[in-house]
Amino acid sequence: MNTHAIKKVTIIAESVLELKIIEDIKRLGAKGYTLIEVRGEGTKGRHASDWAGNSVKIETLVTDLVAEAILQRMADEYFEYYAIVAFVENVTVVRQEKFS
Amino acid sequence: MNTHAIKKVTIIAESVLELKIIEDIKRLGAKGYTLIEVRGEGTKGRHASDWAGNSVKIETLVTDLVAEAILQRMADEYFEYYAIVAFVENVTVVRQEKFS
Amino acid sequence: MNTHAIKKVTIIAESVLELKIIEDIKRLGAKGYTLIEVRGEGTKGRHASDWAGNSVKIETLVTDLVAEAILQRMADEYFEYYAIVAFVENVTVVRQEKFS
Amino acid sequence: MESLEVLRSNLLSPIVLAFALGMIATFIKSDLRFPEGLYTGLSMYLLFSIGLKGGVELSDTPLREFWLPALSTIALGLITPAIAYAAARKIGRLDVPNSAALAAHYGSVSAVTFIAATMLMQRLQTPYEGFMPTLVALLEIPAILVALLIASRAMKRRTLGAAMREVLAGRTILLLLGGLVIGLFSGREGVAPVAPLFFDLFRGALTLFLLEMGMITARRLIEVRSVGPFIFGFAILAPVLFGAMGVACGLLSGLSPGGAAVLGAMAASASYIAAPAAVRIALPEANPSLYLTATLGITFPFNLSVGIPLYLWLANQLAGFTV
Amino acid sequence: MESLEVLRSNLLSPIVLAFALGMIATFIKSDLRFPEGLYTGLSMYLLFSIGLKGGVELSDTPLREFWLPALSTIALGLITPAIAYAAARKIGRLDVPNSAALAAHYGSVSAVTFIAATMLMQRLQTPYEGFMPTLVALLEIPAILVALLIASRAMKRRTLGAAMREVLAGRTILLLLGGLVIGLFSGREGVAPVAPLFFDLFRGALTLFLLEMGMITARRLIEVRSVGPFIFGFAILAPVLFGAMGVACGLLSGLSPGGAAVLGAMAASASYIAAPAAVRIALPEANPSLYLTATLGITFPFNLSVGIPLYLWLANQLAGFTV
Amino acid sequence: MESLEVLRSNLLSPIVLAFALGMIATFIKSDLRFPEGLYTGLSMYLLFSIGLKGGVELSDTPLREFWLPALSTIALGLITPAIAYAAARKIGRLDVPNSAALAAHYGSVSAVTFIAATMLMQRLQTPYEGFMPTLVALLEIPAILVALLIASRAMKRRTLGAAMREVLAGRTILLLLGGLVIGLFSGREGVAPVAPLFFDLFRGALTLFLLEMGMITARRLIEVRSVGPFIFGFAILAPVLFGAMGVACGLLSGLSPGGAAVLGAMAASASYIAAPAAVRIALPEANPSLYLTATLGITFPFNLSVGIPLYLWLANQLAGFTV
Ligand SMILES: Nc1ncnc2c1ncn2[C@@H]1O[C@H](COP(=O)(O)O)[C@@H](O)[C@H]1O
Ligand SMILES: Nc1ncnc2c1ncn2[C@@H]1O[C@H](COP(=O)(O)O)[C@@H](O)[C@H]1O
Ligand SMILES: Nc1ncnc2c1ncn2[C@@H]1O[C@H](COP(=O)(O)O)[C@@H](O)[C@H]1O
Ligand code: NA
Ligand code: NA
Ligand code: NA
Repeated sequence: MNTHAIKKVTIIAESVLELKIIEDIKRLGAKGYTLIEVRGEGTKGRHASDWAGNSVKIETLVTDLVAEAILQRMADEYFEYYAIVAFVENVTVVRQEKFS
Repeated sequence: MNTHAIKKVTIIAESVLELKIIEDIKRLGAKGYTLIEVRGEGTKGRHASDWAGNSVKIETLVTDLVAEAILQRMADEYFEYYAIVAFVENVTVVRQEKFS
Repeated sequence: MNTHAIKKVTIIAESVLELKIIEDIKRLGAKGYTLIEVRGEGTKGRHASDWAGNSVKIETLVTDLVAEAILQRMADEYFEYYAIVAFVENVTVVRQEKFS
Repeated sequence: MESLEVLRSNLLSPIVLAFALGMIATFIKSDLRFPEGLYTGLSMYLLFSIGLKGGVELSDTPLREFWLPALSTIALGLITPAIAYAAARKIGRLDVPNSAALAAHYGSVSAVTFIAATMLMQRLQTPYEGFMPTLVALLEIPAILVALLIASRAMKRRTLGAAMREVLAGRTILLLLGGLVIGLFSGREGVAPVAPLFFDLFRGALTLFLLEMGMITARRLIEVRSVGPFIFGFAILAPVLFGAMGVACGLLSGLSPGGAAVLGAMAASASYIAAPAAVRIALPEANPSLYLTATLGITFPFNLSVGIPLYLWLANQLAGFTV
Repeated sequence: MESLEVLRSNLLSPIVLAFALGMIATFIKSDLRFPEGLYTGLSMYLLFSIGLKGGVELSDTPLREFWLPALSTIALGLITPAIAYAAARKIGRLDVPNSAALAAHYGSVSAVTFIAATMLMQRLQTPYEGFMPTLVALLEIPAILVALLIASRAMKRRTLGAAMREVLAGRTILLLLGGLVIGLFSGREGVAPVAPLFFDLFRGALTLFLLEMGMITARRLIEVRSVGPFIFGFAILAPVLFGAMGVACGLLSGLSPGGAAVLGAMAASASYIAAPAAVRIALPEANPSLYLTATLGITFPFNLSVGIPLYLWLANQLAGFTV
Repeated sequence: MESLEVLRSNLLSPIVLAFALGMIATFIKSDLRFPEGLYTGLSMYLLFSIGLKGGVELSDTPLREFWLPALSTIALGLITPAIAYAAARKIGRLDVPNSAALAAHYGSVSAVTFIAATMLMQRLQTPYEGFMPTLVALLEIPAILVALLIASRAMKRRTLGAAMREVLAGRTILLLLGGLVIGLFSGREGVAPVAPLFFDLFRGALTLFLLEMGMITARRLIEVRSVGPFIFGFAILAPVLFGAMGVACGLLSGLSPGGAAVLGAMAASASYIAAPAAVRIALPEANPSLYLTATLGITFPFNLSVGIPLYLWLANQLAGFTV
């Protein structure tokens, strides 16, 4: 079976950002995403908007270039004021074309 | 501490497939799995059965061979008609024998 | 953009252990964690305390040393009697200092 | 009451208005979203409650009043999917799996449409038979099986087994039948202590459920343009035809006009809990966009708003003849 | 009834005691935690129910009794955030975003404080106007908009659009207004079948909600030390001032003493559903610890315990003058 | 009423039938599953409601009627785990942790069994003391502590601290005691506005809860073969013995036959919320399969079906002697 190396970008952010981040990643080239609600603590402690429900964790499978662009966008737009974490992993998929 | 490299296979699929996929991965040699309900969008848009509840994300730690077999099975059986995504990652564990 | 390689430790455990494990990983140097409730089966079957609610999955981004220490702690303290799985992955982040 | 007055009273009921509110919420892109599990919890509650109610009523019903309506309901469950299949193949020129998928959905029954029909009867103080919930289970099962049977014959495939299990052990039937048996065994007196939860709150719970249904429908409506004129026509005409058949069967088997109208609404409605799950497993080639847009996007709001009053009007007209 | 007796009766009500129980649960580090979604589900239920109740009452209210209280509520919604902003800037020496954030929170209204006020009136059998829930919506919207307007002017930025959408299409307003319109159209008789869920269970549901609020408040209280004396004083004095203004406005526009006290409680309360979400999007620079500790940690328990009885006492005193 | 008639009436009640339905759902591998959080939500509701009910009743009870039953309940909580431990060690030849685990479970009390007992009394119109829920808390705590104390002595280990915190700050005790105190302070009149939620819906909510319990029990029953004959015998005989002791203690301390039967059911029941969590933390070496299969798989359905009627029969027989 032919497999291909692509990237998985994971973003964990306070839930008010959900719609904005989804818009961002779609615009930057992601073809899909998967989302769950999570709880957590970070450097900002039990984060500020925990009263409003949990954080969301958004995962998206993308090409290397798109992964870089998403990370850049998160850093520029949200890292300063919001409770947010973003990281990238290498994953192997079958249908490369589905994600690029 | 001795650690070992094994595979983590992740499958995100519409929830009607839950029982069938679990059966598949057990038959192919997985010793366990972890499951959560997720939301998401993919190439099929907000996927077809979203009215019936969310998708499920199934993760299983397995040997390289089992990982390959699971990926193959997903591609053969479900990729054509169902909303489904599958990918593989490298992970490090302590107790190799627990997963093989 | 400067990126850095760090570790992601994932622990899946029966939910009675939630508070103890969070305490452990904080004490060992984790600066944050993300938690979700999951279902699953492992070598202990549908695990023993499933009546009491699900398992929890705890993910924490840490340095290599802390990752090793956490894995060691889990092995020493919980592997024998509890339904628990722990593994480590390599991830790439932007702000290394946030996690060390 | 005047027909138009009935229509107005139906449209201004809290459940129809809540449905509209849900649609608006989706159209204006509100962040309103039901918590994970509330939808499932509500639908379980509604199914179990109608089962329970039906069981209590059935415990008071002489068998002689029940067997004829039961038989004609089963007949409806056998005939309507066949008609739906033929129409989809011949008129709509759809392929086998998509035609069978439509047949399974339109042959079976939507519990919420059924409840909405009984609530209109209550509001208008039109009596109807208490054992109607029993008929829901009798209509649900054969229709899905017939449709899958047609498909498996036409496609020379044998996936019926899994799909049949799916239907019979599925939560829809389990809760409906389970509630029914509990109601039957416990009797009116035994059920009294649990009535505040299962009966008194029923209509409020339905209101919340329809708020969420409105959001789901609106998401489907957005896709209506993509399904083509046949599906659109089918999703309006099939309920009207099956509704009329249900009303006629009901009157002929001795139901009151109210009961016949409720049976009409049942026949006119399309399943969206049991059928979609069974169809997705047994007929993966069928396009979910097609059948979900038809059932959820068009037929359900049609029945809820004008369909049910129409079947009642029809039942009242025809009742004049039969008597 | 004696003022002290009113206070005692308020403190020993199930809702205030449930709130205290929630605080204790957090302080002793209990593993009590509401299931994911119960908090959201309860708050949706409460908002929709007060809307529905308000709609039914409004359907019986002559416009002539309604327009003056409505106008003065809008006036409160314009003036109180301006005062809060000025105080935060001038006295507290906070920066623009933090001052605007406080203004948005203290200008708008807490639905739970509103309900708690109406429940005290019911317990004391003090009548109040039925259309009060309508005023909640009228007070909620302008306050947030004014605050964001001030901020966007001072910061020469244009993020108002998104935040305004957030408020208007947000679930708070949608459920409140949606319930109101449904109640108005269905009328008292149409709503009767759903009353067991939306009206009879209302106070029990509030009790559960306050149990969870107690846990949230306790988590905020732990941070009180870090917010400094200005915030602490502000979180007590702003409600007292705005409460007095609300009572006065209420009496002047013709409300009964009970209604004026409820309007006072509304003006005195600080939003914690709509405002925080809008502020977090529009003013990310503002520190959530500051405004959440103030509103949830201090103002909310203050109003719940002694504030509401105080506004009622004030209303009764002032009513003597105006009559 | 005839004993057999009591048994029949018990078995055909909605709660027992719902329990059976849940078991069937699991046996036929239905896809019925309660949404995440509904189980937790229901159990929180049930615990808080019995606490509240108990508090209201206690507020009307003279201390002189209460102290003797309270003392004998505590005595039961000290003696029954010691007996269970000795039997497991001596007769069953189990190791220390597994014996202590059984002792903790069978010494403490199952809230659902308690409620089922009170519901049978209500259905049979057999009066029982209103303060019984207070006794639940008094029986729950000592039993778990005694069992853990035995274990920590035998194993020369000091993990009691964490486990004790677990029990005392755990949500079972918190909600039970919290509800009790709120009921006590608010009194019958203060609680009236929240009665529709906490009292009227109680028995319906229990029915839903037992539906889910049935599914859990069935999963445990599958493991029954693996636990061996001692556990099987223990899980039937321990409840009968402790039930008889509870009935006797109840009658001797002046309870009515109904109250004594309820106390019997409490003593006969085995905890499955507080005890398992405490035991899992304090005695990780104990095998959960053993104690959960015994308590959930055998003892709970035994008590629910024939145990409770048996304790009532016993109470009625013995009451003849004591009077
Ligand atoms: N080191 C970490 N490992 C895993 N998740 C983290 C970590 N730090 C933060 N998070 C998650 O990111 C959210 C925001 O973190 P922060 O911005 O550090 O407050 C937290 O609520 C956690 O869910
Ligand atoms: N690029 C992607 N990244 C992450 N998750 C995806 C992606 N594409 C699809 N998914 C997930 O897989 C499900 C099915 O996708 P699809 O088959 O493309 O409709 C979606 O609902 C998402 O949860
Ligand atoms: N091979 C595996 N892959 C993924 N998750 C696993 C695996 N084995 C166990 N788990 C998870 O870890 C929990 C405890 O496993 P165990 O200790 O093997 O009973 C299970 O409930 C699963 O959620
Ligand atoms: Na039909
Ligand atoms: Na205000
Ligand atoms: Na016991």
